[in-house]
Parts: sequence; structure tokens; C-alpha cells
Amino acid sequence: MSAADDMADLFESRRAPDEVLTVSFESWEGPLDLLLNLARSQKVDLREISILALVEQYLEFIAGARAMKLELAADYLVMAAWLAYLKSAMLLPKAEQEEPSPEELALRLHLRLQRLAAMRDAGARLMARDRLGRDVFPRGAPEGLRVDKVSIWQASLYDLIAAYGQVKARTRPVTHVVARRPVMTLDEAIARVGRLIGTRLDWTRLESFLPEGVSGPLGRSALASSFVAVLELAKQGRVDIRQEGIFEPIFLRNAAPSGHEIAS
Amino acid sequence: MTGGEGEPDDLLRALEAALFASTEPLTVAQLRQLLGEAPDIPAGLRALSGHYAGRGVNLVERGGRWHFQTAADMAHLLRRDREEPRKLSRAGMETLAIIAYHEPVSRAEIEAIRGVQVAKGTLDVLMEAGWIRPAGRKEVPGRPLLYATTAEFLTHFGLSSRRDLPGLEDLRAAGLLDPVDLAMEGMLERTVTESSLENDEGDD
Amino acid sequence: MTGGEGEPDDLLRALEAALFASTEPLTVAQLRQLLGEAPDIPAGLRALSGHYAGRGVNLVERGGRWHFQTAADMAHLLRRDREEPRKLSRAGMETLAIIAYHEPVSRAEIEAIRGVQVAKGTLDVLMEAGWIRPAGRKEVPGRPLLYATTAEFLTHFGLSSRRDLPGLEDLRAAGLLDPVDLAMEGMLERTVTESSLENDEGDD
Repeated sequence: MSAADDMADLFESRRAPDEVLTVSFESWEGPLDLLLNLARSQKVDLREISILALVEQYLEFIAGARAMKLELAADYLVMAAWLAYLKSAMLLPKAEQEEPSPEELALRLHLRLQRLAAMRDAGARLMARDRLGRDVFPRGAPEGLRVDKVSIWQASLYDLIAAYGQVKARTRPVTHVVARRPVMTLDEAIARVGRLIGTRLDWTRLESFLPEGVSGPLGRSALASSFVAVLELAKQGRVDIRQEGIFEPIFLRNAAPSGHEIAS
Repeated sequence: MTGGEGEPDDLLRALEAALFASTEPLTVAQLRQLLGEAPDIPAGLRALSGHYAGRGVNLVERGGRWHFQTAADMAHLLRRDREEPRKLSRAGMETLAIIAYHEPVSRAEIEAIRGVQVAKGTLDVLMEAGWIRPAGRKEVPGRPLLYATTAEFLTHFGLSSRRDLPGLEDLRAAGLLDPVDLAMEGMLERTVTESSLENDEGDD
Repeated sequence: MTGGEGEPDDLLRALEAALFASTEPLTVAQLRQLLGEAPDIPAGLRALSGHYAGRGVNLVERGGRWHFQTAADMAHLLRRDREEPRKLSRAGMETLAIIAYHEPVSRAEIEAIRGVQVAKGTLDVLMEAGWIRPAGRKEVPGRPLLYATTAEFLTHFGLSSRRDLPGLEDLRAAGLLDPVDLAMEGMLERTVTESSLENDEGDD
């Protein structure tokens, strides 16, 4: 027995098309909606509806709707196919039933209908309540509460004077700041390198002429001053300078005559 | 509420004035902000709502917000035009009910119950009416948006809280708020055989 | 006004509801239209207005039209200033400080001292806070507006007079004249050289 035969059978069955069937197809919000209405037309508690009868009614409706040349929505046909399958499964002897069992499928449909029905009833009960603006009314012309926001500005005296301090600091000439830095003056450097070069007989790195343990800004100042001092001493012919390449270490040594070197 | 009428105290008078004047329902916190550190606002509200209980105007609480409204039995006098303020479609009505009874709930869950897609406009209309709001996302793949009802929903439908939703307890007890899959598991455990599903084969 | 409280009759309840829900004051004729051929509306209105006489809301008649209004002595509740503490911006702080130290001072002068433009909003905020005021005009071309601090300014900052403001020497002693940028630089330098020294040691 094919589904098509089935539907034809049902359409010709004794079941008179009641008003449900005469309503246009668009009145249903999907197959489940239609099924629920058919189930309700059984006029029994939803818990006791006959799924089989329901399936028949649905298939009947679809067949009828098709006969009326209404365009069927795919959803409805899918549901029809599924229900036809369900019906045939339910009619089969138990032994030949497949998984999931038709009882299970029917139960699932049943549960879905119950849930939809419950929500439909709940919605109706909600709508029937005493609704504000329809059954009960708020005050027609309330004066209204006005809440004015007032900013309370907060600032402390410290914030105030600190801000002033910053304005002044930002706009003040910055020369004095440099004077505070620890430096080695050029004169100091010439004196120091000049004194030490006498004791270095071989090429010695410039850095080794710096005072012991200087670092940071003072270290850099000492290095720079010492370098300039070395240039000055070289100009005076007191030191020789050597550098292998750019950025390579700078070496210097006493420019004294070699004899002196041997003698010492 | 002991009926010591005649002279309401200053707290009651202030509450009365503020609630009458406000265009919106007011929470206890908002009232406290208006009235300052008044002794006991909740007690005052209870007393006041007791005083108005039998009158033409009632003081009611909806989702923690208080407002005055006309008594329900006066509706016939006041309903000048019979038109509903917001005539909801059936889809709108069902969707609202599903959200209210299941919240927070995703669109897919609404569709599972209704067996049909939720048209884009439906949620918009409910949102525009101020009855539903997005309520975070569900921590499942795709992180779908969840919907829940608002305080205005409770106000409009005259519900003190969601627990007042008509039939909520019955529906819950009957398992009708559980998803079908969950209900199936329970049912199958109890075995289907005794159910009424197959006993109608002889009907035709 | 006999105070027959407890159970208001249906007329009173209907009057109460109608007047409450109406968007405008109602005449006796309008009320009769709403309520139908009710026995004695004027008497009902008098009774109702008696009931509400001592409450937070009163029923009053103005030129033959009746309406509810909040009691006059409750008016202060209906408008309320909510105070929001806000912190003055850095620009605001600096501008205020310059005005305090140099008043009376024009906007151009403030800008010259700050070395940055002063937005109009900044002066507005200070004016709103009640800390500065316009103090005449400077007799130079363009006659720019001058600003000075107010008594409230002194009160807020706990000063008995402007002479209480610490002088430049005090600020210097307190380290408040150290430019922030330079102090930062010093700190950075120290950390950089420290780390480079460590590297050198590793090289050897």
C-alpha cells in the first residue's frame, strides 16, 4: 500500500470535510499547528487522542487541499510523508517494526502537540488577564518625577597645587637640568689621560683610562670627555691613536720615543 | 493596614505622592532615593496597598516595581475604545508565552515547540512592545542568543512575578515545560505499552 | 467627610478610577457621561475629596473640573537633584590653578601660561562647579573677559584666603616643580645602564 493510495483512500472516506477542512491553507502556522487543531477536533483530552485517527485526518486534509489546487508548502508534504510512514509502521505487525518503534514516533508527536497546546493555552490565558492599558489603567496625567543630575566636581587642594606645579615645570626653561648631571669635564679628562698614558707602554683601550667604577650618565660623560682629551693629546703629539675600523675599539699609547720604552 | 485611617503618616503620604506622580513604576530603591533614608519603605508600601485594596484605584507590585492602577472591575467604565493596545498575532502570542514559561530560551527552542520558524518580525514586535529582551547567550556551539521577559511584561500582564504566570506550577509538574527529548526518556523508562496510543486501532 | 472609611461605595470607586485614569480634569457632566445616571456625583466628589484631604494626593476642583494632584507639601519629592561626584579633568585642574594663582586673568593669559589652548568647556565646568566667576574685562584691545576665583573656591579647598596658596618656593621644596617627563627620563636611564652593565660583565 503506497502513501498515495492511502491518501486517496482517506480522501474518499466517509469522514465529511468539517469546517476545519474548508479553511484556507494559509490559516495554519505550519503542520504542527494544523495537527494540533485536528487533534482538538477529536474533542477529547489531548492525552487521549488517537494518533492514528489524527494521521488519517491530516493526510485527508492534505489530499483535500491538493484537490482544491492550493499550493502546498513543502513543510506540509514532509509532514505528510512522515505521517504516512508512521501510519504504515503502526499498521504493521509488531515483529516487522523497525527502530525507532512507531510507538516511540507517535509518542514524540504526541508530546510535541501537548507542549504546543500548553503554550497556546498559556498565551491565551496571558492575553485574557487584566492588562494595563486595556482593563486597568495607570494614572492618566501623572505629574512625573524629575530627577535633575547635578555634577559635584571634586578636586583636592593637592590636585590644585600639583597642577600648578606641573604647568610651571612644563613651561620653565630646562637648562638648569643639564647642570645637575654628573659630568667629567674636558680639563679633568686631559689631566687624567695625560697622567695615565705615561704608564701604558703598549696599545691600551680608551675605556681603561676611565675612572674606576663610573657608570650611567657619569660614565658616558667620562668616556666622551676622555675621547676628546685623547684627540687633544694626539694633537699635542703626546699619544698615538689606533682604530681597526668604524665602531671598533679605540687604542692609544704613549707617543714617547722607543728608546725610552726600552730603557724602562 | 490595621485600618488606622484618618491621618496617614508622612511616609505613607510621601509614598502616595511619589507613586501617583511617577510616570513609571518605581522600585523600593528608587523610592528610597526620592524619599531619602525613610524608615521602612517596604512596610509603608504594604500598608498603602492595604489601604487601597478595596478602592477604585489599587497599589500593586509587579516584578519588584510598584504602581497605582485602576481596579480591574472598573474596566467597563474606562475602556472607551474596545481596541486592544497591542493586538498580537497568534504567532506573537505563542512566542511570548513560550519565552515567558521557558525563559531564558533560544530562538531554536521556540521553533522546536512551535514546529515552525519564528518569523523575524515576531521577536521584533515583542521586543518593541518592551515585553522581551535579549538575555545573554547559551553556552552551546553557535552561542545562540537567549530571550527572557522584562519588568514591563509583568507590569502589563498584571503579574507580581514570573511565579504568577497562569498555570506555571501545573505545567511544570506535568513536565510540559521540559523538552520533548527529556520527556521521551522519562516516558520510555516507564514503558509505552499502557499508553492510549494504540488502543484506538479498532475505532474505525 | 464623615469618614465612613473601610468600604467606599461603587460611586466613589468609579469616580476614583475615572478621575485617576483621565488625562485631563473632568467636569461633573463628563463624569456623568462616563458613569451613567449615577445617583449624586457632586456629593460623591465631595466625599472623595474629603477622604483624600489629608493624604499625599488630593482631589481638587478648579473651575468646575476635578482632578487628582499630589499634595502641595510633597512637591519637593517630585523634583530631586541627584548628585553625581565627578573628578575634574587635568585641563580643568590646571586652568583652575592658573586662575587661582594669577587672578584676575583672561583666557589668552591662561593659555600663555599653560602653553596649551583652553577649551571653552573647561571654563564652563569651573563656572558650573562654582569655583570661578567672570571678574570684569581687561582694558586692552578686544576687552577680554577676566576670570577670578570665588568664595566657594576657598571653601572647597579649605583656604581662608588666596594667600594660603603655597608659593613657588614651597612648590619647589615639595618637588612639585620637577617636570614629570624629566623625572621619568632619569628613572629610565638608570635601569637601562644597569642592565647594560650586566651584559658587559657577561661578555668578559
